[in-house]
Order: sequence, then C-alpha cells, then structure tokens
Amino acid sequence: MNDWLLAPILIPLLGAIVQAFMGYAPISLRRTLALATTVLILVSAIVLLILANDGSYRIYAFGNWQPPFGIVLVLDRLAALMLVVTAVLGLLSHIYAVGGADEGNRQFHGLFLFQLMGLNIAFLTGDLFNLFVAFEVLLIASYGLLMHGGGTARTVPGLHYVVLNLVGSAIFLISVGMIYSVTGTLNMADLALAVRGLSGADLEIVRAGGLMLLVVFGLKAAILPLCFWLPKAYAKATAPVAALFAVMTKVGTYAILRVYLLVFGDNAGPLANLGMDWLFPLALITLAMGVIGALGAGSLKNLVAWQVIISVGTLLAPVALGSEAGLSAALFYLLSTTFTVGGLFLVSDLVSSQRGSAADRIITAPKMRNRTFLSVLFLVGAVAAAGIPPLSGFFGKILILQSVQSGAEMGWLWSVLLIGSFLTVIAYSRAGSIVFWRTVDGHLERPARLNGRVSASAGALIALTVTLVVLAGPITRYTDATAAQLHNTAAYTAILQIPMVAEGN
Amino acid sequence: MLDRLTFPQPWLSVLLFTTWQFLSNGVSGASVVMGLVLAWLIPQITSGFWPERPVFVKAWRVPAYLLRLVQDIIVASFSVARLILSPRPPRPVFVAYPLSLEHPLAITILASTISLTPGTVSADVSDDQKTLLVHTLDADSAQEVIDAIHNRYEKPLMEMFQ
Amino acid sequence: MSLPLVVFLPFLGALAAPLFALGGRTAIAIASSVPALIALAVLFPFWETLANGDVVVQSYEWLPTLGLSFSFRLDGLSLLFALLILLIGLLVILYSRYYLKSHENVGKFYALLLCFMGSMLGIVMASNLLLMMIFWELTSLTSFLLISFWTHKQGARRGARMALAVTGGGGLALLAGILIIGNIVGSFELDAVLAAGDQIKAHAMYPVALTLVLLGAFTKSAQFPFHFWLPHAMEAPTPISAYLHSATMVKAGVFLLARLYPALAGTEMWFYMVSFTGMATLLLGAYVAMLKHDLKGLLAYSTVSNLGLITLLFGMGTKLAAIAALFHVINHATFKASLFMAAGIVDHETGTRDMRRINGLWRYMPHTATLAMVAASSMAGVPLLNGFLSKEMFFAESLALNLPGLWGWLPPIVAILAGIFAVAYSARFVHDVFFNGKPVDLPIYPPHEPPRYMKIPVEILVFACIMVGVFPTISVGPLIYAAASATLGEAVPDYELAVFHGFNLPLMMSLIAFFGGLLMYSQRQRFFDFHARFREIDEKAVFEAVVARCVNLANRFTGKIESGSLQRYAMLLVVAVIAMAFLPLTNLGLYIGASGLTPVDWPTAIAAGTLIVSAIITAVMHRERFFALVMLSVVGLVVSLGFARFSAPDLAMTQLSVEVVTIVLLMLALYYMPSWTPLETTTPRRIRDIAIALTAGIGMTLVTLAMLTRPFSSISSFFLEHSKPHGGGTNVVNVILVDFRGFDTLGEISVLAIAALGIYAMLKNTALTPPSGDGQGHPWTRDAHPMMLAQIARPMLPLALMVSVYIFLRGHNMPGGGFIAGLITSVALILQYIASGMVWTEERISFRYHNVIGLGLLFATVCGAGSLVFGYPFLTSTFGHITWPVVGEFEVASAMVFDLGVYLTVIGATLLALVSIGRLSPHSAIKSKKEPV
Amino acid sequence: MSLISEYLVSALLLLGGAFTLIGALGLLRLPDFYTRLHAPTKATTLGVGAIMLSSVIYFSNHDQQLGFSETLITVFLFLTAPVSANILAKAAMHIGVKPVRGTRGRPWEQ
Amino acid sequence: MMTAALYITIGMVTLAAVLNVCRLIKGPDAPDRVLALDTLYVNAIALIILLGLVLGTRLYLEAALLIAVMGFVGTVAMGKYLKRGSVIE
Amino acid sequence: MELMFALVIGTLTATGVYLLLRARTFPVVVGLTLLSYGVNLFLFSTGRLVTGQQPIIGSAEHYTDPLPQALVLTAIVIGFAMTAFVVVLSLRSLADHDDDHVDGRRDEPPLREIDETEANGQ
Repeated sequence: MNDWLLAPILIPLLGAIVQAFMGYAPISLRRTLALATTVLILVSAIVLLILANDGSYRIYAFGNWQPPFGIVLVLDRLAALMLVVTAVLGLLSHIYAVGGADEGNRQFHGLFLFQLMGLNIAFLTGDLFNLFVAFEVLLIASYGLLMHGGGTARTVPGLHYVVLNLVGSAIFLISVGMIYSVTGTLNMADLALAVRGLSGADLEIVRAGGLMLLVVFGLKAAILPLCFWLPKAYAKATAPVAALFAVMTKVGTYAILRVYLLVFGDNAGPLANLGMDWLFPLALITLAMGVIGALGAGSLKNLVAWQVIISVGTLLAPVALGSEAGLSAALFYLLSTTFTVGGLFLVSDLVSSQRGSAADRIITAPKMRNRTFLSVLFLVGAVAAAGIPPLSGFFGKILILQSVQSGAEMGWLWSVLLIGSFLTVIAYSRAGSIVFWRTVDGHLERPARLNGRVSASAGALIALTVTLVVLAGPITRYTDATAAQLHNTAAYTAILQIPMVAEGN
Repeated sequence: MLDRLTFPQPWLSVLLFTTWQFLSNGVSGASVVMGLVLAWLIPQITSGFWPERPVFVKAWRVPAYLLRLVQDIIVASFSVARLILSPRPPRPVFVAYPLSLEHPLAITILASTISLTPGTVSADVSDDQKTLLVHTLDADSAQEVIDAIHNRYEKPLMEMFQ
Repeated sequence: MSLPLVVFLPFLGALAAPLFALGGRTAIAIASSVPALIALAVLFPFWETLANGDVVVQSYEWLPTLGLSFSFRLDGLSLLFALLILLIGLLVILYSRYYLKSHENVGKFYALLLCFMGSMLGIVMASNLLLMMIFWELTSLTSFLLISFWTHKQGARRGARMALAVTGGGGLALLAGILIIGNIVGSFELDAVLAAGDQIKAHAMYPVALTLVLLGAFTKSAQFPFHFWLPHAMEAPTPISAYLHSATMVKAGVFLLARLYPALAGTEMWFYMVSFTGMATLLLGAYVAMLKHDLKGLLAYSTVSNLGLITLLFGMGTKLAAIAALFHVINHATFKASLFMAAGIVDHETGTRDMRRINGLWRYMPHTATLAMVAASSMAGVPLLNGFLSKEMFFAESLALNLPGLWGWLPPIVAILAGIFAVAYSARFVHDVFFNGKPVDLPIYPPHEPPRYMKIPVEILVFACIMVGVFPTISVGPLIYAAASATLGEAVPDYELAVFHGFNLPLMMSLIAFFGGLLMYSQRQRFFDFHARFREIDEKAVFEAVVARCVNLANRFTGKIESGSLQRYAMLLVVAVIAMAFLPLTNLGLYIGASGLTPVDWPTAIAAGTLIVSAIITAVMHRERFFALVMLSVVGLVVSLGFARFSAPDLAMTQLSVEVVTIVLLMLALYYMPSWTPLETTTPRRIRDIAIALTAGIGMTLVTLAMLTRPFSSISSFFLEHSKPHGGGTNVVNVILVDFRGFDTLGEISVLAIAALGIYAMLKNTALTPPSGDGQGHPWTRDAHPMMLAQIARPMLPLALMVSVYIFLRGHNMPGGGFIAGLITSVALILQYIASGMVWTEERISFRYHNVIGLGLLFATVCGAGSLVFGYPFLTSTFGHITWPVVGEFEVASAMVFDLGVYLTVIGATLLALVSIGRLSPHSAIKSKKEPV
Repeated sequence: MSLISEYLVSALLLLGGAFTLIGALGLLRLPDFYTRLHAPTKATTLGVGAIMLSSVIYFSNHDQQLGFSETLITVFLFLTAPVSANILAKAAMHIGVKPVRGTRGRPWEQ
Repeated sequence: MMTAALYITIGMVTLAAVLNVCRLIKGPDAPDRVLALDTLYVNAIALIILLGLVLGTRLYLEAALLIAVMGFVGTVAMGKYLKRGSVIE
Repeated sequence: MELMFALVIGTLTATGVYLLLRARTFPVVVGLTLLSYGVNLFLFSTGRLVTGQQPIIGSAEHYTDPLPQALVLTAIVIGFAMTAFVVVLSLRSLADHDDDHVDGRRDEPPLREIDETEANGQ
C-alpha cells in the first residue's frame, strides 16, 4: 500500500476544487495555482515512474477492501509511463494555455485539471467499472474543454464527439454487464482468472462482451470506421486542448493494451487474443485513411488531426500482433507521437495567430512575423511525425517494423507503414513549403510577437522528440521491460493476494 | 441567515416537527431532538422563500374545516364516480366565482378546496385576484355553484384569515 | 571518440553558424571551415593504418533493442569519400563567401551546409547500417532545405519538394531493405553484414532486399527512371549544386553500391539491375545534356550521365570495374565541381545561364574561361586529364564484359555513344559560352572576372584534375588502392593507373568518341530540331500535377468519407458493434439457460407491455416533440417501477428523480427549439435505420435472455456479509456506493460537477432568442408565475427539505442516500424557479452554485483523505455508536460525510446546469405581467 | 393481524382500487379536457388515499409500529393535485382547447 | 382474504394505468396527455404501495413519496411549458 | 418473465438506436435517453430478476446481488450528467447555427481549398 499512487488523482482533484471555488479570483492567481497543480502532478508521476521501474506491481486498495471486492489502483510500468506522458504533455499544454488561451471563461483550469484526473484514474485503475467511470470523467471534461473558446466552428464537431462517445459509454456498460453477468466480478485481475475456464453460452456472452468492449476502446482510440469524429473536433479545438487531446486517443490504446493483454491475453483459453485478428487489418486501414486525410488536409490543424489517426493506426498494428517486441515498439512510438502531435498542434496555432485571416490554412498568405522560429519548430515536428530520421518518430517506426519479421503481416505492415510515411512526407513538405515559404506581400496588420510562454511550451514539446532520441537507449530498456511485464499476467493476477492494512474497523 | 435563534414561522416549525415524527415512524428521543433541530433550522433557511406569512386569526377552526373537507372529498368522489359510470353525459359549466378573500394563500386554499370537492375544479384565478374561474362537471346552474362554494368554504376561510 | 567527432563537428558548427553570421560573410565562412579543417586533422593520423587496408571501427552503444549503435568506421572507401566531402566542402565554403550576397541569410546557408556535410560524413563513416540510414535521410532533408534556399522562388520550392519526395521515398525503401538485411544477418553492424554476403545472397528475401536497397541507391544517385529530380535541384544556389548535386550527395547512392558490394554484388540479379540501370542513365543523361540550353541544366544531365557510368561500372561486377568506378568518383567530383563553380561565376557575372545568350565570354573573363575549358576537357575525356583515365578504364571494362551473343556488343557501343555525347556537350559548354560570337542581351553587361578568391576553389580543383591526369599513381594511387580493398573486401587485383597504356582498343574508342563528339557538336542544330519535335516534359510540373491530383483525390475521398454527418458516424458505430457481436450472438442463438424462465405475473407483464408500447410510440412519434417527451416520461416511470418491482428501491428512487430532472431539462431546451421535427430522411434510409435498430434490439434481447436464465454467482456475497459488520450500514447498495466502491462515487460526482461547470462555461456567452409562441399559433402567455403554484411552492420547500434530510439520514441503512436527497432538494428549488422565476429565487439564495459544487467535492475528498491520517487507505470508512442522553444511541459513520459531499455536489451541479439554461435568453422574451405573488 | 383490521384493509384496498379505476375510466370516457380534469383530481386522489390508509392500518398491525409516511404522501397529493389541475386548466385554456358542446360559460383567455 | 383483495386491487390499478396510457396516447391535446401522465404518476404511487403490501415491507414507501413530489414538479413544468414556453425564467 | 424483460430491453435499445440515427438534435437526445434506460435495465438485470429480495440487510431472507444496483446507480448519475451536457450542447449548436440539425447545416465556407495556383503553375 503506497499512498503515492493516490497523488496523481488527488492532486488534480484538489486543484480543480480550488479552481471551482475561485471563480472570481484574479486570473493570475488562478493561473499560478493551476500551474502549480500541474507541476505537482508531474512530480508525482515521476515518483511513480521511479517506483514502477523496479518491475513489481504496487496496488492501492480504496477503503482498505481486499480486491476483487473493493476498487484498486494498480501501478505497473505501463501505467507509470502513461502517467508521465500525460503529465508532461499536460504541463506543457497548460503553460501554453496560460499564455492566453485560457481567457474567455473561468472554468478552463478546473476542467483542465479534471481532465488530467480522469486520465490518471484511467491509467491507474485495476477495475473494469472504475475504468468506465474514469472514461466518463475524462470525457466529460474533454467535452467541456473542447467547447472552450469562442466561435461557432467547434459546436458541431463537438456535438458529434459527445453523441458518439455517449453511445460508446452505453456500449461500454453493456459489455461490462455481459462480462459481469458471467464472471460475477469486475476486478481486472479477477476477470483474467475468471475467463479462463469458460465454455458454451458463457463463452459466447463474454466473447460478445469483449468484442463490444473493443469497439468502445476503438472509438476512443479512433480506429476506422470510428475515427471520423476526430479530425474536425481536434482541428477546431483550442490549441492547448487539442495538444492535450493528443493523449486522449492513447487512452483507448492503453485500455486495449490493459484489458486485452490481461483479461483476454495468452492464458485466456478459448478467449485468448480476442479480437486481435480484427484489430490488425483495421489498424492498417486506419493508418491508410489517416495518410489520405493528411494528404488532402486543407489546414495545418487538420493535417495534424489526421496525423493523430495515422499514429493510432501505427500504434495499434503492432499491438494487435501482440509480440513483446511489438509492444515495446508501440510504446516507444506512443511517446514520440504524443509529444510530436501535441507540439504540432501548438505550432499550428502559433502559425495561425500570425497569418491573419489565412489562419492555418494551407494557402498563400503574408509573411509571418516569427517565421524562422515557427518554421524550425514545424520542420522538426513534421520530421518527427512523418517518421524520417533523425527524430523519434523514425525510431518508433523502425522498432515497429523490426518487431514484425515474417509472414503476411510483415508484408502488409511494412508496405502500409512505409508508403504511408512516404505520402506523409509529401503532405508535410507541401504544407510546410506553402505555409512558410510561399508568401505574398500583404497589408496585414503586424501580428503580435509571440509571448515567451507559448513559444517555450510549443518549443519544449517539439524538443522532446529530440530528447527521446538522445535517451532512446534507456527508454527502450524501459519499454522492453514494460512489454515483458504486460505479458506476464501471472504477476498481475497475484495482486489479489496482497494483504490489506490490518482490519481496523 | 442563521443569526436568530427564533422560529420565524412558528406554524411551519410545528408542521415540520410533526412531519418529522411521521417520517421517523414513531416518536422517540432521537426523533424529538432531530425534529426540534430541523423545525428550527429549515425555516431559518427557507424563510426568505416565504415572505408573506399567513396570519391565522382563528386557528381552532382549522380542524373543523379540514374535517369538512375530507368529508366532502369522499362524497365528491362518489358522485363523480357515479357520473363517470352512468351513461348520462355530464352537464359541464364554467363559473366565474367572485372572490371575497384577498390573501393569496387564502385564495389558494379555497381554490384547492374547490378542486378537491364535488365536481368542481378551479381552473384559474383572474389577474386582479377578484374572480375564480371554476369548471363544474355537472351542475344545474352557475348560481347554485357560487352559493355552495361561498357558504361551505369561503365563509369559514374568511373567518380564519380575517 | 575521434571518428564520431569528425561526424559531429559540422553539426556543432551548424549550431554556431547563425551566431557567426552576425559577423558578416567572411567571419562565417572562416568559422564554417573550422569544423572541416579539424576533421581533416583528425583523419590525417589514420592514413598509416588505412593504407594497409586495415579498418578502424569505433563503436558506442545507443539503442541495443534496435541493433542501432553509434559505430563509425574508417576504411579506404570511407576515407576516400570523407576526403572528397571535406575538401570540396572547404572549397565550396570559400566559394560561397563570394557567391552569396550580403543581404542573404548566410547564417541559414552555412548552417545547412554544415549539417549536410555532417550528414554526408555520417553516411560514409557509419559502421552501422541503421546509423547510416539516419544520415542518409538527413542528407535528403538538408538537400531539401538547401535547394529551397531561395524560398521565394517557386521553382526552388517545387524542385526541393520533388527532390525530397524522390530521395526521401527511396530512403524509405532503403530502410526496408536494410531492415531485411539486418534481419537476415542478425546485426546491422557493417562488419557482420559484409561478412555475411553469401548468407544474404542465398536467402529467400535477397531479391526483395536487393531491390529495395537499389531503389534507395538509384533514387539518391538520380538513376533512370528516378533521375528527373536532379536537374530541378539546380534551382539551388550554385555552390550547393556543385557540392551536393554533383560532388557528394548524389554519390551517396554509388557509395552505397560500393559499401554493400561484398554483401550484395556478384549475382545475376545485381548485374542486370545495376548495369542496365546504369547504362540507361548513362545514355539518357548524355543525350539530354546535349540539348539543354541552360548551363546548369547541361551540367546536371551530364552529372546524371556520369552517375550512370559509375553505376554501370559497379553493376558489371568485376573487380577492376569497381576500381574504375571508385576512380571515376574522384574524377567526376573534381571536374564537375569546378565546372559548376565556373558556371556559377558565369551566372554571377552575367545574370543568366542561357547558353543562347551568353557567348563569347572569353573576351571578358579569360581566366575563368581557361579554367572552365580545362575542366570541360576533363569531362570530355581529353588525355592528360583525370577524366580521360577513368573513361579509358571504363572502355576497357565495357569490352571485358562477356555477355552472351550479340549482347556482348551492347556495353562497348553504349560506352562509345556516351563518350561521343560527352565530348559533344563538353564542346558545347566551352564553345557556346566562351566563343561563338557575342553575348546577346545580358542582364549584367559587361561581365567581369569575379573576385580573386572566388576563383581559387576552381583553380584548386582544376589543378587536381591535371595532377591526377598526369600523375595518377602518385596523387591518388594509394587512396584508390585503400578504397578498392575496402570496397571489394578481399585482395585487390593488379591494376595500373597510367596515363598511357599503349595503342589498344580503349584508346581507339576514346578517339572515336572524341572526333565523333566534335562532329556531333558541329551538327548540333539538327539535334535541336529533332528534339524540338517532341514536346518537352517538365518533370517538375508533372510531379506537381501528380501531387496536386493526389491531394485533390485524397481531399475528395476524405470529404466523402469524413462527411461531417453524425448520422453516418453513429450508424457506423452501431453497425460496428453489431458486426463484432454478431458471430458470438449467432452462436448463442435463442439460448435459455439452466435456470429457465420464471412465470409471468400479469401486472408486471402489462407494465412491460406499456413500456414497450410507450417506447415504440416515442420513436414513431418523435417528430411531435412534446408528445415524445411525455411518452419518454412514461417510459422512465415504468422503468423506475420495474426497478422497484425487482428489488431495487434505491434504483427506483434515483431513476425517478433523475428522470424528472431530465424531462425538465429537455423542456427547457425544447423552449428554444422547433416543436416539430421536419421529415427529412427518405423512406429507404428510414427502413435501413429501422433494420439496424431492430438488429441491435434483437441482439440485446438474445443476450439478456441468455444472461438472465443462466445460473450465476458473483463476488457480492462479500458485500452482503460485510456491509453491516464492517461497513456500518444495512443498505448494501448504499454501503457499496460510499464505502466498498466509494471511489466510483467520487468519480461520479466529479462527472456531475464537471458537467455542470462545463455547461455553465459553454452557455456563458451564448444567447438564444426563443420563439414567441409554441409553433402552433399560440403566443406565450404573459402569466409567468401562476398564483396558486407560487403559493403552494412555498410550503413545499421546507417540506421537501425535511424529506431530503430524512432520505439522506436513512440512506446508509434504508433506501435513500445523498444522491436522492440532493435531487429532492434540487427539485424543490427548481420548483421555486418554476413558480416564482429566476430573479425572485436568486434573490433568496445567498450562495453560488460553483461553491456548493466545490464544497461537495471537498467534503467527499476530505472525508476520504481523513483515513490517511490514521494510516488507512483513502476512503476507508469508520463508524461508531454514540449514546447521548435523551436521544439514545445512534450511529455515526464517516461515510455520512462522504454522502454529504455527494448531496451538495448534486444540488450544486443540477441547479447550476438548469439555471444556466434558464438564463439563456437574456431578458425573458415575453414580459411577465406581474411579480410572483 | 386482527380480523377486523384485515377486513378493513381489504375493504379500503378494494375501494381504493375501484376509485382509481373509475378515475381512469373517467379520464378515458369523459367528453372533453375540462371534464376529464375532474377524474384524477378526485377519484384517483381518493383512490390512492384509500390504498394508503389500508397500508397504514396494515403496517401498524403488522409491525406494531405506527406508520405515517403514507399520510405524508397523501398530504402531498392533496396539496399538489389542485395546483396541477389549475396549471393544466390554464394551459388548456391558453392553447384554446375547446370545451364540449353544451358547456355553459366560457373558458377565459387571459 | 386480504391477499385476494390485494391482487384484485393491483389488477384494478394496473388496468387504470393502462387506461391512462390509452388516454395519453389518444390525446388529443397536449394538456390531455399531461393530465394522463399526472394520473399515471398517482397510479404508480398506488402500485408501489401495493407492492409494499404484497412484499410486506415498507421499504418502498419512500419511492412512492418521491413519485408524489417528482410527479408534481414534472406536471407543473410541463404545464408551464405548454403555456409559457420557458419553464425557468 | 425473463423473456418479457429481455423484450423490454430489446425494444428500448431498438427505439433508442433508431432515434439516435435521426437528423435533429432533439430526437437524438431522446434516443440517447431511451438507450440509456435500456442499458441501465440491462446492467441491473445482470444481478438477475428477483422479487422482494431488496439488498437491505434484515428486510428479507435472501438478497439480490447489490453490486449491479450500485453500478446502475453510478451509471444513471453519469448518464444524467452526460444528457444534460448534450442537451446544452445542442442548444449551443442551435444558437450558433440557427438550426437544430445535428450537422449544423448552415453551409460553412468550404474547409479546404485546393490551391489551384500551386497545382497548375503560376
């Protein structure tokens, strides 16, 4: 029992409560407190990462109830990794938001912190229903954030996002019900044990439930054909929100990793590797669709939004194949793509702010004021995103390519991924050269100089891709260990035996 | 809001205290203490929502009124039941009843009474609170209805409130 | 550490370059040459070792999972290329100092140039294929940025993008090839790969790997049919063309052929693919070069042709051919770089590169002309110049190639033809530019000799041409030997670098080529005329058109699929679920489990029937919105009755309260909306939707049936056992909510809170004008606050509060609890809003709902955290029995505080949401006639 | 449970059921909205009242504990039914729901 | 005997509810529907009390109480919507 | 009984899905509500249908499974919050587009413009 596990949840919660109280406090105070909260979240996430790095599972049983009866938080390497990714992305987007995007309504910081809380719960929880609750927390906060900011452009995509996710929640509940009705338990470790011996009608019910759950996670992760809500919604969102949302699709991926490796993993008997035969082709088609979308994108944000879809496909393909090397590769790629996409959203926004009415559309416009700075950021981001050397996206991709070494899967994955990369390069080079280089002498009012906070946070996010390359060694060691840990489900299910604090009440 | 240790609406407090005893399914030490606390606390909170307090002049008439009401309700129900079951079509009439009462609460009580009793429903109160529109399910004439309401209900109410 | 230093120094220099740019062109040129000089100094001591054919490898671990390491290798081959890169690089740096104008972004130029230099060094010195791959793509990238250095020029941007697309794309193919090779060998280290040549060639994947690697090499080295990007890369500043697109980067492809020679070469496949590609490129390049009027275009195509020559040599597969190839790499680099620089000078001094306009420059710049003429002679293969030597070797090799039958004639003929063309275009370069009459309409007139220092690089290169041409053995002999031994990976055969080998067939071929070329040049107008019959294809435009077409197609495809139609997306989602669940459910079929069906009781059945009918009517009549709403309330009511019927009093109560609040909410919304839904969807569409809906419904029915009839056991006996003794409450559902699964509840109230805050935020600046009537011709009444309602609402508030206190307090033991109590309180307050209006009610509420929400969450959290103080986990509850005088014994549970948090949050959230909607119309659209009474 | 109270409970139940049913019948049969308004306010309310009374008696006997929760429900119903009727009547008059032919007097249009 | 009476009553109330639903569906005007819904709420109260009697438990009474409160608010809100449009203003 | 219950859930799902696929926000919201009723009933029924076994210790001899009830309670509350949000969002959409179509409907300027100049040369 380690109280640190609580920190990434309680800190944002308390921070958000404080924000709720401070509706009319001066904005500087609210900003300071909100940022302090985010920093603390990052600190706690790092502590957890250090804790998790010893390879053991740490659990936190709420209310001192023995799992599977109570809700437990489970910290392992994967959870810790996701926490850190979220915290870093969250902090940098938050700093960017403090640069001015948070103005306009007083709930922004509260919603932002709630969003982080929901994400953190989702990553830590070891209970299927609690995962549902976590999803809802992060979704409702994301709805609020998505609608943040003025203008009418985001209403309809927001509505689509919300309605689809509501349906998704309903499906989630149905699947949980189906699974519970057979297994009689909700704890994931317990579920993993319970599904092993199923047969007959029980088996079919759980199989149907499990597959429906895959649809839900697929919706969150935005795989084809459930991804179409994403591009417009993300492209229209306020930049720091869109940047934070870079991690939202990863939640779906995380859930797939967690549930399908643990509950429907190799040991699940007839249910082993449930749905993965669906997932692989879908992931590839998603990737292809993303590339087509990126190629046809009419604005930078739209392009980046499609990049999100590309990364989802890239990420899920090796996950579906399920090898340890593939998982490790996927996790490395996840790190890279999350930061890159987040950074690109911010850069696109900065570009947009300097081009007057042309905004971030890929058309000729007057020259930007901070063109050099922005073009360098965009270049680095684009290189990382398209997966060309020497940045992290490239490493993610070759790790993924290398993890599949034989069979028809290799042919498909390799060709789709490589051709996809090629077309992405074309898309980015076209967009970049038009936006940054093809300028006209317009009579644009001289746009404001970028302020330090937005430049620093966008720059830092983009720079993370370089950091990932430099630290590629240690990071891949970590992801290797994570993949190995994910495959060793016996260690996870052993958490059911962990003793509670002495019976006190 | 909680600056006074008084009972701003004594009648309400009594009502609340009694209700609490009902809810607690029997009078006990705990229910009395809790009832007292609530009977004090709730009116403190809600007094603002009930700005004009009813002034019962002759409170002892309330039980008699209620009794008559219950009696009428039962009778009313039977007569309406008979009407519903009989094949004869009803003879409805809209009656504009001239109000003597002035206090809104009194008017409301009267209107409610009318609605609960034989074949009449108070459909509306005029804007100037001088007339009550009553729909009667089955009546011979409007005047008959007006007289009945006036004698049976409005008079006792006037005595209670004025 | 010294080898990585060589590679990374230029990158460091690149970082510093913008700083030095502040000091002007000279400062930055000097600063930029420092890394190259240091690198040369670092390499110098290795010569002793390398000359013997030894190899130096320095390796540092980087990404072991991937097999990627920082390993660098210096052998003859890499040294040869490294020297080329560094030396020509230095000359280009010097040359650029004068070429660039002072207002140009020299910082960017030198930074990119140094980046390129580093990347190129990385390619040639990497000892790990993946590492090489990284540098490989880096050169594509830097080349992209350098070509488009003059970003304002459309041609530059397009040329750059095309170059990036072709070379970058080829790079991806190469990557795949390398990964396959690494997979076969089990390592990416060059040592291992080179040693595993037989293994690779025997492997089933060899053809794939070879094709992919060659794709990479050919795109980079502008081999047919990928050659088209190179001429358009000439939009770059001329020093860049000289450096990247003739001397170094385009040589990366042939370097790769050399590097992997032991691993991949020697098969028939290699022979045919490489040599035929080389031949085609050789001829095509030479032919087109002849026809170009653009000075740099001529040089570009001649570069293509020369690259084809080198490729062809490598493709021949003989050792001597490989040596010849290496030799020609050096020679081509020297003469072509000098020619480019000369062309740059001409361009710089005349302002144009059109050979139809620049004539007779000999008179204006004799010095430059001399240099250019020497270099061009070398290109043409005039004896005593280096070009002659390697061409001679090439002729010899083309003869030595033993192809069966008539095919045997092909290489020599191609060689001679190419030689003829080479002489012709070299002659054209010299004669058209420096003689041939007078200049025509030059933008800058009269031209002058360039600054002194601008000519130095050219002079050095031309000097090198002569030195090598005259003293080949002394000047480059050892280097070639070292490179050859590194390339071949085994003993180097005997060969002789000599100016004169005697009167033999190759010399004859040279002579034929020389005179043939001159003849051809004299007849050039015929060629031009012949060529003019064909429409010239502008590859750049074609490329752009193809890209634009792709973008357009992608755009339209995306627009079609991502249509922005929620109906489509929702349909896809539902269909996806159905598709996923279909198979298991078909397997399941109409399954009735072991528990069997329990008998139906009629009231329940009738209620169920009512529900079904109501639900169907809601769906059928949905266009009449208010009706649908009423039917929806019926559904909700029956559902909550159902909960009560099947032993769930808590659920019944919750469902009911929520339903009423939802209905109120929907009515609030309906006020602003049309009260009718127009009929929009077509009948087939509706039938489709009905089919989908029915399938979903049937699926759910089957699942439910199967689930309900199978025997069941769950973890819940634990809850039933521990609820009273350890949870302190007899209402197990409530104990689960506040204790066993209290964390869910915390999340749940967070959701409520967030929703309310989100709603508030979303509506903050929204204003809606409500319709003035109900859509059926009735204007709204002015009676906003009916008297009776207002009067009754007042006593309802204290009563309802009382009831909610009651429900709240008993929640732990009996049906009830904070959530329901909170909803009762909210509804009582909502009643006040309905009865007396917003203004009246808010005057009487002294708190902000935000704070209530915050307080609620705070209570719940603090209550949960309280147990931390005592060393128990979050949300551990405790309870005790306290006996007070009069009151008697009663129970106090910490969970109550948690529940209080729930209570407050629910009130705050519900009211905040509803009131936010109520506030939507800034002033009530229809004036009410009086204040509430 | 004593026999008398059992009889009483049964009688009250049947009475309540009957009234409820009659109320519903009225709602269905009566000719116009205004006449239908009478059915629930009286018959049904009373029906529920009777059923609740039976519940009070039953549980007082059964659990030996006086149960007044039901009374509270009844009070609530009696308090609210007229208001509901009033609001609905106002709404109907506002919308212009026509009374059945033969109705004397006219609804208001305020 | 009481059991018999109970079931007869349940039958009658259920029937009443069905009749109410018929009126609800029939309309013809919106107030008719709301009236029927209101009556349905009252029937539901009766049903819940009867259920409590059948099961011999008082646990469901509060649900009935809640229906009384909530049903009223629902009806009032609908009534107000019909004539005023804006429920909360 | 079980069959009946299953049919109820099936109907709620079917009607919910049908309304979900309509083109206006209001029916969609109603559909979502119906769907969530169905889902709640389904989740509830995972504890099986029993009469008079309310999970209040001391009120009966056997108790039904309390866990699904607790889950449904949570689901109801969350569903309520979500419905409220989507209702408000549809209002916002109405305010922004003067139309309650789910896709906003007011023709927006085309999102992407293919740049003819870049494509066809200047």
